[in-house]
Amino acid sequence: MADITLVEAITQALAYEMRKDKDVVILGEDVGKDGGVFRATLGLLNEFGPERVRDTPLAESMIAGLAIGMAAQGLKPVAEFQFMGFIYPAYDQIVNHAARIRNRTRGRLSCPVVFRTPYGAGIHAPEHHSESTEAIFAHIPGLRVVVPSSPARAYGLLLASIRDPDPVIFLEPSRLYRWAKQEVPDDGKALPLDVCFTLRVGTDVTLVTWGAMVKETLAAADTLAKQGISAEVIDVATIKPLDIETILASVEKTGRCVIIHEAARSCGVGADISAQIAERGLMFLQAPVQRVTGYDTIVPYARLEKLYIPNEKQILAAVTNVMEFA
Amino acid sequence: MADITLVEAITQALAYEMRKDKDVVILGEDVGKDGGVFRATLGLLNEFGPERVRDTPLAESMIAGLAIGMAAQGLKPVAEFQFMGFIYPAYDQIVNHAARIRNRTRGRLSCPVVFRTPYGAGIHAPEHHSESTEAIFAHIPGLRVVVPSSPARAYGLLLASIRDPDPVIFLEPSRLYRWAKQEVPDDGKALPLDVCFTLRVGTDVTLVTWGAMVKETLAAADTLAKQGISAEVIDVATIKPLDIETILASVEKTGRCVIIHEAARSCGVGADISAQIAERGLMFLQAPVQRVTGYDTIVPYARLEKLYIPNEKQILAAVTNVMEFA
Amino acid sequence: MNVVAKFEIPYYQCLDESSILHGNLPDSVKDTKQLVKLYRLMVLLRIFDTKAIALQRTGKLGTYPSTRGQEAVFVGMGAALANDDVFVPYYRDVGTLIQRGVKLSDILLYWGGDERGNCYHKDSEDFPYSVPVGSQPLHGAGIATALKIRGEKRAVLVTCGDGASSQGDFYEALNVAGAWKLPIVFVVSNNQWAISVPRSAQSASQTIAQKAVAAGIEGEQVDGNDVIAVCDRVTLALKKAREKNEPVLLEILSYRQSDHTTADDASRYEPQGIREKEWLKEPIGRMRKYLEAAKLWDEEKEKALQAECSVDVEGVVKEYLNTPPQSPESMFDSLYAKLPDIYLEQREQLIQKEIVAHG
Amino acid sequence: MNVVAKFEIPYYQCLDESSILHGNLPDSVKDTKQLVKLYRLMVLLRIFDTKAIALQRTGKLGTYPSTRGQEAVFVGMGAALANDDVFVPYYRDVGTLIQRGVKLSDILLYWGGDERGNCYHKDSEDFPYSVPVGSQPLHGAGIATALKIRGEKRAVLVTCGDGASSQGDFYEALNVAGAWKLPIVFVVSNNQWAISVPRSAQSASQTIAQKAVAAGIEGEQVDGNDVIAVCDRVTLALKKAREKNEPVLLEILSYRQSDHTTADDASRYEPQGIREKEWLKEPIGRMRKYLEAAKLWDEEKEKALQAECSVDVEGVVKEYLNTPPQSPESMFDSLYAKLPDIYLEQREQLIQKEIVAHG
Ligand SMILES: Cc1ncc(C[n+]2csc(CCOP(=O)(O)OP(=O)(O)O)c2C)c(N)n1
Ligand SMILES: Cc1ncc(C[n+]2csc(CCOP(=O)(O)OP(=O)(O)O)c2C)c(N)n1
Ligand SMILES: [Mg+2]
Ligand SMILES: [Mg+2]
Repeated sequence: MADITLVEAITQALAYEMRKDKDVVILGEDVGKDGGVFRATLGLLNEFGPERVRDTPLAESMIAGLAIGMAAQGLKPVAEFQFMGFIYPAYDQIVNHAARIRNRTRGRLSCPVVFRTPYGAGIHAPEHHSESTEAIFAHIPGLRVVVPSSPARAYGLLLASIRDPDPVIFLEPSRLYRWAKQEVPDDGKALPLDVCFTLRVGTDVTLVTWGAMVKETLAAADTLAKQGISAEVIDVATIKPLDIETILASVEKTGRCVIIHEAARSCGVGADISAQIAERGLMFLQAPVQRVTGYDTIVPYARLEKLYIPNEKQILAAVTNVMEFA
Repeated sequence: MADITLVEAITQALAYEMRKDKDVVILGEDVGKDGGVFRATLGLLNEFGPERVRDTPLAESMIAGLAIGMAAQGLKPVAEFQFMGFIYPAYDQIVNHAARIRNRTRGRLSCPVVFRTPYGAGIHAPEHHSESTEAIFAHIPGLRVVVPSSPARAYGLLLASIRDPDPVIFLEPSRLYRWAKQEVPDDGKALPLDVCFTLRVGTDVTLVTWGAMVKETLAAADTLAKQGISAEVIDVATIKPLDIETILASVEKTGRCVIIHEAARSCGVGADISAQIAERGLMFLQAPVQRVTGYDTIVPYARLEKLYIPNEKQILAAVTNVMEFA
Repeated sequence: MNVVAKFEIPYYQCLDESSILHGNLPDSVKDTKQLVKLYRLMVLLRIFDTKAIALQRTGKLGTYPSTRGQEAVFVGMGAALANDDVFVPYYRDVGTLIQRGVKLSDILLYWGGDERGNCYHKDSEDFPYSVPVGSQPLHGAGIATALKIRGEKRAVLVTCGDGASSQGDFYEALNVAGAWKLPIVFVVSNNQWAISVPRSAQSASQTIAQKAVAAGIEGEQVDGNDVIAVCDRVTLALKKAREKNEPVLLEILSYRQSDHTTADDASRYEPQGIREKEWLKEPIGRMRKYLEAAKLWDEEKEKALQAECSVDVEGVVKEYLNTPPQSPESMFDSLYAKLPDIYLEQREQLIQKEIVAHG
Repeated sequence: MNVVAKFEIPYYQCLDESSILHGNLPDSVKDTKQLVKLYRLMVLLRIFDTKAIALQRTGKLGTYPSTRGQEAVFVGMGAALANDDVFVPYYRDVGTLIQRGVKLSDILLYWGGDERGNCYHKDSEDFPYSVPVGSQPLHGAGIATALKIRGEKRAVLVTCGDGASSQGDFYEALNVAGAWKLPIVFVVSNNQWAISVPRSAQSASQTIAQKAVAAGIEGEQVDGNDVIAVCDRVTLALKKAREKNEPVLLEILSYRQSDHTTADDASRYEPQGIREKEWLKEPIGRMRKYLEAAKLWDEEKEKALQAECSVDVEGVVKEYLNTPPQSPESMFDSLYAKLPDIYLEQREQLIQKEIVAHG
């Protein structure tokens, strides 16, 4: 079996589930012949035809609104937004309807939609192509927010998201789309939607992260290992609902925690994790939790974007801080 | 001088600034003859005419987009959304444009708009009329987020917001619109946009809150005083940028902190405040910071909404927790 | 200069302002039983409406939007729908909903602030009221997409007000319905007002029907005080949608003979005299006069009907007022198919809060 | 059935596919200097375009959207604008921008990933490129509202693509422009594609021009390979906007003779042969043939122009490549009029980060 990239794992999961379940339908801009601007839906039009792989007119609120109606009829739409910066016109439909239809009807109707979109900076694209605003969905009751960071997790979490009976915001770190390859058996096995993944076991410090920052965080853990510091690395992966127990258990063990995310700092998801640790873990914290995050500024155009994204050095500096805290 | 309500203070501020500055223009649904569904713009059409008090077609993205264009021309639009639950169609225009025009043009163009909207639950209105989603704006660089909680602060903060050269999300707690009256001199004096208001000075515990929850929090402080507990009450008022220094100074003094907000708990603004206290104030914390918040659920329809909103008892229980922590 | 495209917007009316029928009764409303049924429903609606407003005034109901003057619109639409069509209403509709098997007591429950008013019957595929103005046409288009993918010969009927026709979502829905040839009928119930904003201030378009032109679909105006025309045009449009996947936009013209809702006071902005003038076209009187002329109705029947409706509505109110409250934790119980564990603690706290509050 | 409204969509062309002028030269383009200027600009644009693509291919520029085939659209519009009108472009426009005093090197700077490409000259009131498709018509309407409130006799020109015409914001902007009688001209540059989605899949409307009907404003189609017609129709529309506050929607028809951007590969979806067929209508050759027939142009002039443009473009590229980088803290320095104190620490950290990275 050949190794595949994260974006290929997405395609593989879509194809698997479409073969298995005729209710799965894809819609979005350029998802058909073009296979999507990142080729995530490559080949699906050929295999499943234009009824199930639907190029839409150019309107994001429409994409979300259609998906909601389709889902209420029992279809399982997978809607693609071309970049996260273009999901905002759909925010009303997602927040006011997708997240609420089940509750509004006390369970009579439901909204099993997956809203997929590439996310994050680092691919030298124009403005609005670099957003990491998972927090604006993580705050909304009724939604799930999922962020894969490896081909295998992309495959398993996307399957789970499609099968989940509720709306899922599925954020694909575009910087990782073709970063690392991995063997991903096409076995249709889903991963759980509310459990963090512990990528490295460690004893001295807990590094909590998700999305593309998993890359820098793992690199930092490697460097730390060489320095004799044993870092536990947790990929949150399911931002909402958030599996705080796994994180707390780890921090109880290590006594130290650094949270790393690419999104702007203020009111980012890192704040919520930090707050929960502070509320429930104050007793075993040996140093204040540190956040390494994007700045509270607009992601700059391509030339400066690298400076925006947190890097390994920043993570190491934060770890040094928590290790040396007295 | 007669005492006035919060909503009357809004009207007074609007009228004051429109008299002083001909560039101030109001737009929104029903802001004209009707004076707005809460009467916040009452009488303004008569005084300033239909060019400056503009009833719009029914479209929120349009309201925001128009305001952005008007502001780039040097007007100072005050745009009203009828309820916060209807601001979401404008989210794209606010986040992708209002918040970014200055940065995008390196300061050549700017966006001095105030986006006003009633906010919060507790007025027995239908679905979508009870939102407290300040966090989805507090996360966005380039915006300011302001929440008044008394007639005087409504007046002074609205004046400051209109005069501010950048976009401000101005959230008016509808539950407080006609709650308490106060004398508010029409002197055109603005209040600062990035300083918390310490409403009560205290020594034992810091209660941090904003918006309609100021009401329950002050009541709790009264009760605590009777029990011999001296609570410092901080009305954050300017959610973004957040004046963490005032909060930290208070917590340094009291050693204990409870944060109270109406919005859903996960990724609410309270999380960010708690995280910042944990990062910078761990040394002087005598108990974990507690959050008393709305639940992670959709604000229920009128019959159950009272149960949704945090009450004084919950605040007192949290204070007991932090006081008894050992 | 060449002309590359031409369009016309038709207007339909059967029963004119003086209750004179122009042409024959259309096929869909030929049956005299059907005629009487439409009339009876309109009367029921008005009696219910009056009662609902009274309930609100006495603190027994929340904000409520009256249907007064728009009875023909909602009743006519409801009669045109087939059982297995899917209906996507906006908040002002009672007349279609009751023909969809929704209990009047559920409608009161909804406006009384209880989500269970949206439960309808278990098998209903209809959407509940959607409060955000203009958001529902896209849901309708999505449902129609599903029906078409499955090759079912069913149609969707989605409604909104004239104000809603200014929302981007409205146009996006028309546009995709045209592009995808969806089995859907869009109805704009043009009652001339969006709260205080008159129709003329919403748009410079001479008609709302012509907004269909932007999407390359058919648009027509219908007299909304004429229940026969409404029922017929909606029937034909649904047939077209079902059989040919041709979407249609119907602008149905009437007048809001009330405040926007019980929270509104139209005297602040409604010019004097209009309402009275428009009342002359009002749908119930118009139909009654026609039925009486056709010897299908008389004073006695009217009295009996009024009495019957009043009794029915009293029953409905009783049912509504006697509905046991929802449990506090119902707030969590339909949030997800299965509530994620991390929210269980909050759910428990909520139950405790309720006990403390009443304990 | 009565007809309550009727509409026609006209189509305008001056110079046909064979470079034959139908009728007289319109007033706005009568001047031979003007004719030659339009031609020269189109040639400059194409040479610049070729160069920009080459820069991208060699890693010296980011993603870039070609204007190939659409030169007449952008050049014609730019020539029609008055200096004190306000222009709101979308990302594909170079030809109007250069007539607004924007340096070609700034356009490269923008696509090279540097915000300073949006600075233009200090006094410019024009908007920069807006990437979110369909978002800019509302900004244009807002600007037009400001101009009208102030009673200034200026107009706004706002542009977008055919794909953008499916966005709700687009319709909302047309609608308010009609309702408020705003001094604005909307141009849809219909290049037949929105990335891989053909015009026919965007909408069932026979023309995009007819979307104006929804807003009760005028709409017309213009041959976008005919720079004379483009310049004239935009000139007249702007005049109408300025003088009578009558908004107009112009659909300008051409063909995208390129990939969507350098990140795209149109061979994946563009049917074979279309591009070549459409090339026969291409604007530059068409205009050259006309100018030559009118003895306003010849081979020698062409050679000189080509050489001149190449030199100019080389200069522009040099200027672009030699632009010193922005400081890291520029990321914060235009975020607010005055950066709130609480962000100063982050700004400082950023400066340190840069020093560490390069130290
Ligand atoms: C998106 C949104 N914006 C604003 C409101 C507040 N609002 C409720 S009804 C209404 C007017 C709607 O008018 P129209 O569409 O004509 O329907 P009608 O009520 O007249 O039947 C408004 C502005 C809302 N519910 N949703
Ligand atoms: C809101 C939004 N959605 C999606 C995109 C991605 N995107 C960029 S250009 C484009 C196609 C635009 O087509 P059209 O409007 O016809 O303009 P053209 O590029 O053909 O000139 C798309 C989908 C975007 N930039 N903005
Ligand atoms: Mg209306
Ligand atoms: Mg195009």
